[in-house]
Amino acid sequence: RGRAAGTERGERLARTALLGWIAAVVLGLTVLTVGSYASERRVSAAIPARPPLEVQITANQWWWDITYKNAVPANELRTANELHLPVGVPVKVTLKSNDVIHSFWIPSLAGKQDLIPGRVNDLLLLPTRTGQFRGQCAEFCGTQHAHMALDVTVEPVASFRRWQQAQLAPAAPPSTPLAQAGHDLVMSQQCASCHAIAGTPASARFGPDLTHLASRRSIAAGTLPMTRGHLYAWIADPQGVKPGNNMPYIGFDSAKLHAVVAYLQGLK
Amino acid sequence: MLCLLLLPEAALAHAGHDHAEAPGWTLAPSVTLPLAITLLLYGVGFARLWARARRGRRAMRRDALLFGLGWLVLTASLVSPLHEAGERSFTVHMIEHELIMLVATLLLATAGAGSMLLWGLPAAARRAFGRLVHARSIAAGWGALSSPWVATALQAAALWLWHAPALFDRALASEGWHVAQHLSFIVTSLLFWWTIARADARGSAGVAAFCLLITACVGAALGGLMALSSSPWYAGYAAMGMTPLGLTPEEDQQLAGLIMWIPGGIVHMGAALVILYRWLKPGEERHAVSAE
Amino acid sequence: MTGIARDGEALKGAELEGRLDRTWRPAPGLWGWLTTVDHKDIGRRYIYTAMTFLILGSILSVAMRLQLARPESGLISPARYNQIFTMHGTTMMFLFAVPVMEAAAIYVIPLMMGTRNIAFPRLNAFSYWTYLFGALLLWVGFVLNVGPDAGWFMYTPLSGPQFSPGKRTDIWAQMITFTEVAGLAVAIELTATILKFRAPGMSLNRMPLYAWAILVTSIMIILSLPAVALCSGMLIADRLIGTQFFNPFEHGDPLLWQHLFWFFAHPEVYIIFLPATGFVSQIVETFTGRPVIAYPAMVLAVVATGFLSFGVWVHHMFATGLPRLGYDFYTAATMAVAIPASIQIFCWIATMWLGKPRYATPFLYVIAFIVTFVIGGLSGVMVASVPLDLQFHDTYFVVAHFHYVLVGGAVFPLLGALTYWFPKFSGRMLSEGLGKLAFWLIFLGFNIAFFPMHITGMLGMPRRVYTYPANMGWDGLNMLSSIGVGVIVLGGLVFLANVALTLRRPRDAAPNPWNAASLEWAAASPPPPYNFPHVPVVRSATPLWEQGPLPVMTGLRVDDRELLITTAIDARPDIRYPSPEGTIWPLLSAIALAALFIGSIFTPWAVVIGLAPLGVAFLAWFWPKGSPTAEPVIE
Amino acid sequence: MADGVRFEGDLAALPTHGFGHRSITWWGIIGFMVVEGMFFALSFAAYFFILDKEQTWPPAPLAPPDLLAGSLLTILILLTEIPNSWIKRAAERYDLATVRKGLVVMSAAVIPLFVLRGFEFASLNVSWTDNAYGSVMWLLLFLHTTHLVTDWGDTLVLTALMFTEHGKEANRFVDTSENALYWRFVWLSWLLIYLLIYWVPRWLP
Repeated sequence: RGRAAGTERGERLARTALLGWIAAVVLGLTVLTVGSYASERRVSAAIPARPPLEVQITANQWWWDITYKNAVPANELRTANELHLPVGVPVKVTLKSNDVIHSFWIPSLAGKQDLIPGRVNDLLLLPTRTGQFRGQCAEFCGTQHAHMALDVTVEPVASFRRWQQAQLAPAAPPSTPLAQAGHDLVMSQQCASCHAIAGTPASARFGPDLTHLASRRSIAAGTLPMTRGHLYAWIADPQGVKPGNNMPYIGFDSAKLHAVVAYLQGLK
Repeated sequence: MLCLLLLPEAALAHAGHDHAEAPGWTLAPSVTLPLAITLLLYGVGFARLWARARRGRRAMRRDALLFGLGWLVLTASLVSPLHEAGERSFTVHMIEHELIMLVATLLLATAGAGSMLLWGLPAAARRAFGRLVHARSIAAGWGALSSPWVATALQAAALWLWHAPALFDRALASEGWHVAQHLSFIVTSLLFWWTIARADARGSAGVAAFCLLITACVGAALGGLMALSSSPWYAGYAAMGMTPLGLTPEEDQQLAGLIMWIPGGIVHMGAALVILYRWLKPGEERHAVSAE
Repeated sequence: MTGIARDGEALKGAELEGRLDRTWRPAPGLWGWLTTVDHKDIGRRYIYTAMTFLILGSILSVAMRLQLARPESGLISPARYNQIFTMHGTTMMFLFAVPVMEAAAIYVIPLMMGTRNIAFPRLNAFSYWTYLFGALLLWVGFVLNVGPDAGWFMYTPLSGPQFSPGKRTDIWAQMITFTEVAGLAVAIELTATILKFRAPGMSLNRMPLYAWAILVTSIMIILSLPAVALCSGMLIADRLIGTQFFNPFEHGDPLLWQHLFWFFAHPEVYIIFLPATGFVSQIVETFTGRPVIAYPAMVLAVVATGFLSFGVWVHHMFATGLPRLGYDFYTAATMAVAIPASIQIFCWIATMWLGKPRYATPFLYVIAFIVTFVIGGLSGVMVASVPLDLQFHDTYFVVAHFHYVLVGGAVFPLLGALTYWFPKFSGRMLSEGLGKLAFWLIFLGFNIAFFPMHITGMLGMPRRVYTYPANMGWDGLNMLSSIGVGVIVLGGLVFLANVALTLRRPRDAAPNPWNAASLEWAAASPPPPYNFPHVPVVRSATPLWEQGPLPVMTGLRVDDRELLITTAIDARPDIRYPSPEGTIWPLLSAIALAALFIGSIFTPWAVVIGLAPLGVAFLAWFWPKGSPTAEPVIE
Repeated sequence: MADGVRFEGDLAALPTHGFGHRSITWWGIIGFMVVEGMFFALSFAAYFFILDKEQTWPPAPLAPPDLLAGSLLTILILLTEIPNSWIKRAAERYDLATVRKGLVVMSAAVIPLFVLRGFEFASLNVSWTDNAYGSVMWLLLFLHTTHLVTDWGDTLVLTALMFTEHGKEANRFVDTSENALYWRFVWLSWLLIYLLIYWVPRWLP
């Protein structure tokens, strides 16, 4: 009896406490929801709706096709896998996909946003400090999802302008006989049927633009750092470096490889 | 109450119907007259029954309070500037509809106002009504209508049909159609809440909860489609451009959909939980003491 | 009515039990194994099969952790790795978690309700075989290197005809059809059993909380599984007969897949979690020696969780470019789920506080559950916020979050429940020493493996990558995670050894070794084929804690399978109902169905041709057997 | 745990069958109806989801489905409720002769529906491979056709069963009553699908 009465009392107390507990939880969640709302607004309010700079990024299995929009078509800058942004300048990134769903994510700059075939998404960015960052596809997109990175450089406006000017220039012509041989190989073999190199007959859009390949930090969407050896390895055996990717094995012998790499290294 | 009735006169004096100005009160007799008559009937009926009642005055007071609140919310949504604002913003219009279907009619239905209104009628009319109700065909029709399943289907049909672009635009364009729209929302949701309350009282709590669940889904589906849609459905609102809330027409519609979906769903879920709670309550203490 | 044997004063004790045993026992030998419709046989094999898939799924996770232990590891190729993580997710969600929760209910619920078999027992047998064939299809495919590789979520268009040619995705989608048929069948059986087969007096408000959890779960399965069945059907149609549901260039939309998929897959988390809360409630009641406090609040919390879980699927899609206005609504709705969850947690803790806890192994799992689940719940509240989620989404933070929720919230209670009901299943008590050792290894290993993932996620490591670059600050944490998985494996092995060693001992468990209060403990351990010699009667929510002998009702037939149907709410005795005999036709129907489904991967005509054998098998299944005089006849 | 048992009552006098929600069959049928209702509801949602992104519905230059076959089927399927109610009532008063007659009528009455359904597929004016609009139209019609087929199959088996000795078992009358309930679900769900396939494309601009 006595124990039963004690239990009764305890139970009543616990029930009162339960009400208090529910109230506290509801209050806490309300605060968090409002906080979430406020921070979402603060993040988006920092950026004007129509920023001066617009970059269109089209995702492909497994690389990024990047176009800096310009009212003058000749001044539209096209590059791949490396994004340069001026510090302190708001930018609108337009996101599209050519094949499957990918997700654009530069953790140091903003949250992620999906690139969905048939849809166009936007992401507003405001880089606030200079530096080199890494972006990466965040939605599983097939075999080489792991190697779909994006090099990002946030730099002062002046150096961004310099970069932009350099990138707008057509590709450097081959400077040595070896590079010339490489140039001829690139134009005559399969390379030119997928890649574009401005100022040359190569103008296909199935693969990354190579006009200023050698100026980039890495090869194959962040798979390998840009060195002569890695370029060599990549062209000799793309499926060994990044299994499953869409670059075919060409079958250059070592002399031809040397020539092609010499040409590509000149594409600063 | 009286001052509330006088207020709109004053407001009307200032507000026109130009969209650039602040929305004004709606005093069309097609709206105000039925509201006033209902209140009058209830008042008379209440006074008559109060005089006769020996016991149960507490319940009467509670019902009268519920009725009064429901009537106020209904009147506020139909007559106050909210109504006119709803002709410029879909979101505000949705708030008006939700107030009617989720708050006003719920309060009115739980107030069990039928007998009061009946007693408000003159004796002869009351007897005539009684004969009418007991006529075989009407009783059968009423029997079918008072099933929670039928009421759920009717309310769902009213909700979906009126949100078809052709019909909604018509309601926006013409006051007569607009009244018909609101009337069908009021009637179907009143019927819905009434059958739910009755099913609960008669021990069919499971049926009542299930119908609430279906209704939540029906509203959520429509609201969800609106919330996820990126094109305005209704030409009437699309033509107006930015709403007074500073939203584009598609954003206005998304917000309206969200209001139908999430707060609407919460009201239906809450009602189902209340029913369930009342049903679980008895027997709660009947645990054995642990045999240790 | 003469000549019909019934239990009662004249027929009780050993003679009754012998005659009931003859009536209810499955046929002997292999034939009996193939034809049984006893819920305990089916439930046990369902549990064994699902636990086998837990082991297989865990082996896959060990493979992944070996690959991820070091950066740029070449142990597993990307193609194989993608298959492995797809198979891990698919196996754990579709072949382990949902089936094992249904399996435990198939075994326990009829006993807990005080009846002799589940409703629709032949459907139950059919459901097991269908599940088994679907699971085998997937795993045989994987072993033959045609395992799916587009993720367990199968986002279109990656899984569509253009980007996933071959049969891999077809196998996945058809496996969904199998498990959907099986899952829905069990959900309907359990709903009917809980609502109609309860012991007299067990009104809904005296029903054990586990039964409430299973009732709500079953209804959720009924409402949500059609969504995944529909979208996997659309996917297979896109792939095989050229429909355009998800093709953005022909008016279709890849996001349609995500909406339908998450409309199922978000409630699925609660389909896994709610039965686990039921386990916890039963274990807390038994090991604190008092009922869980605030019973109505607990029931409402379960119902509200079920309801809310259908409103928040969109929070898996914050990054897809949804209209921004909705964000705060989705955030609020998602956070609202925390309210019923916290009510339950509070009630359990308060019950422990007020009761006298016994720290046996099942109770340890419950404490581990509370700790882990609260951490998982808090990280869930974090990802409910859109600005945070846009950073955490698809990173290891989310991996950590849902493993805390699913392993902490469902697997720990499941292991506790298996330990708790083991004497009922087998008639033997598991060793407490080995049980506690396994518990500590699993609990510590789990936290070593998964806690660091919160940090790797915050450091920016995305999910579903087969490797990662060095020097990102992720190396050490990944190594730690891999070590943790090793510790879990050790714990799992101890758990299995405990089971194996115990099963070799003679039976020693009493009917109610833990002094629990619910009806399954009134049956012998293990229960005979007929469960209870007489129909038990319930006078409170804790019937076995009542003083005096167990009240029972008599008068069911002994020479024929018969059980009692009661009214849905008050559980008043209503109808004596015949329960079917064992038969081979559910198995043959499942084989016919499997032939149809698997054939349809290769040609749509298999659907047409396969209908004939299926029709014959169903006809033979449903056609009444025996002479009609066995039942009352209307003349 | 208490030892022994105490006899509290006897169940021998209980009936062995009951109609409606007293019957387990009813609960099974309701369960399957909810499952299939969800299939329909989600297909409707998919329909509207695809519709929402379109400028015109059906997408230009497609024409909406022709009305004749579908409307005839709608009228006919509503008329089948007459024999259906007749069977249900007869079953609930154990009138075997009427049930037998009714089931034969019902089995025959469904056949013209299949003929009309064939014409319906032909009058959609779109193939399932053309675009997502075509796919979702075919999906709706296909889903409903599977219900026609399964319920017709049930009815045929039940008809055969009722002409055997098993037709006299009380629980077969329950089965007959529940089969009639399921048919109501089949035609009720058709009314919504009819609106979606034939009228929504006409109502929308």
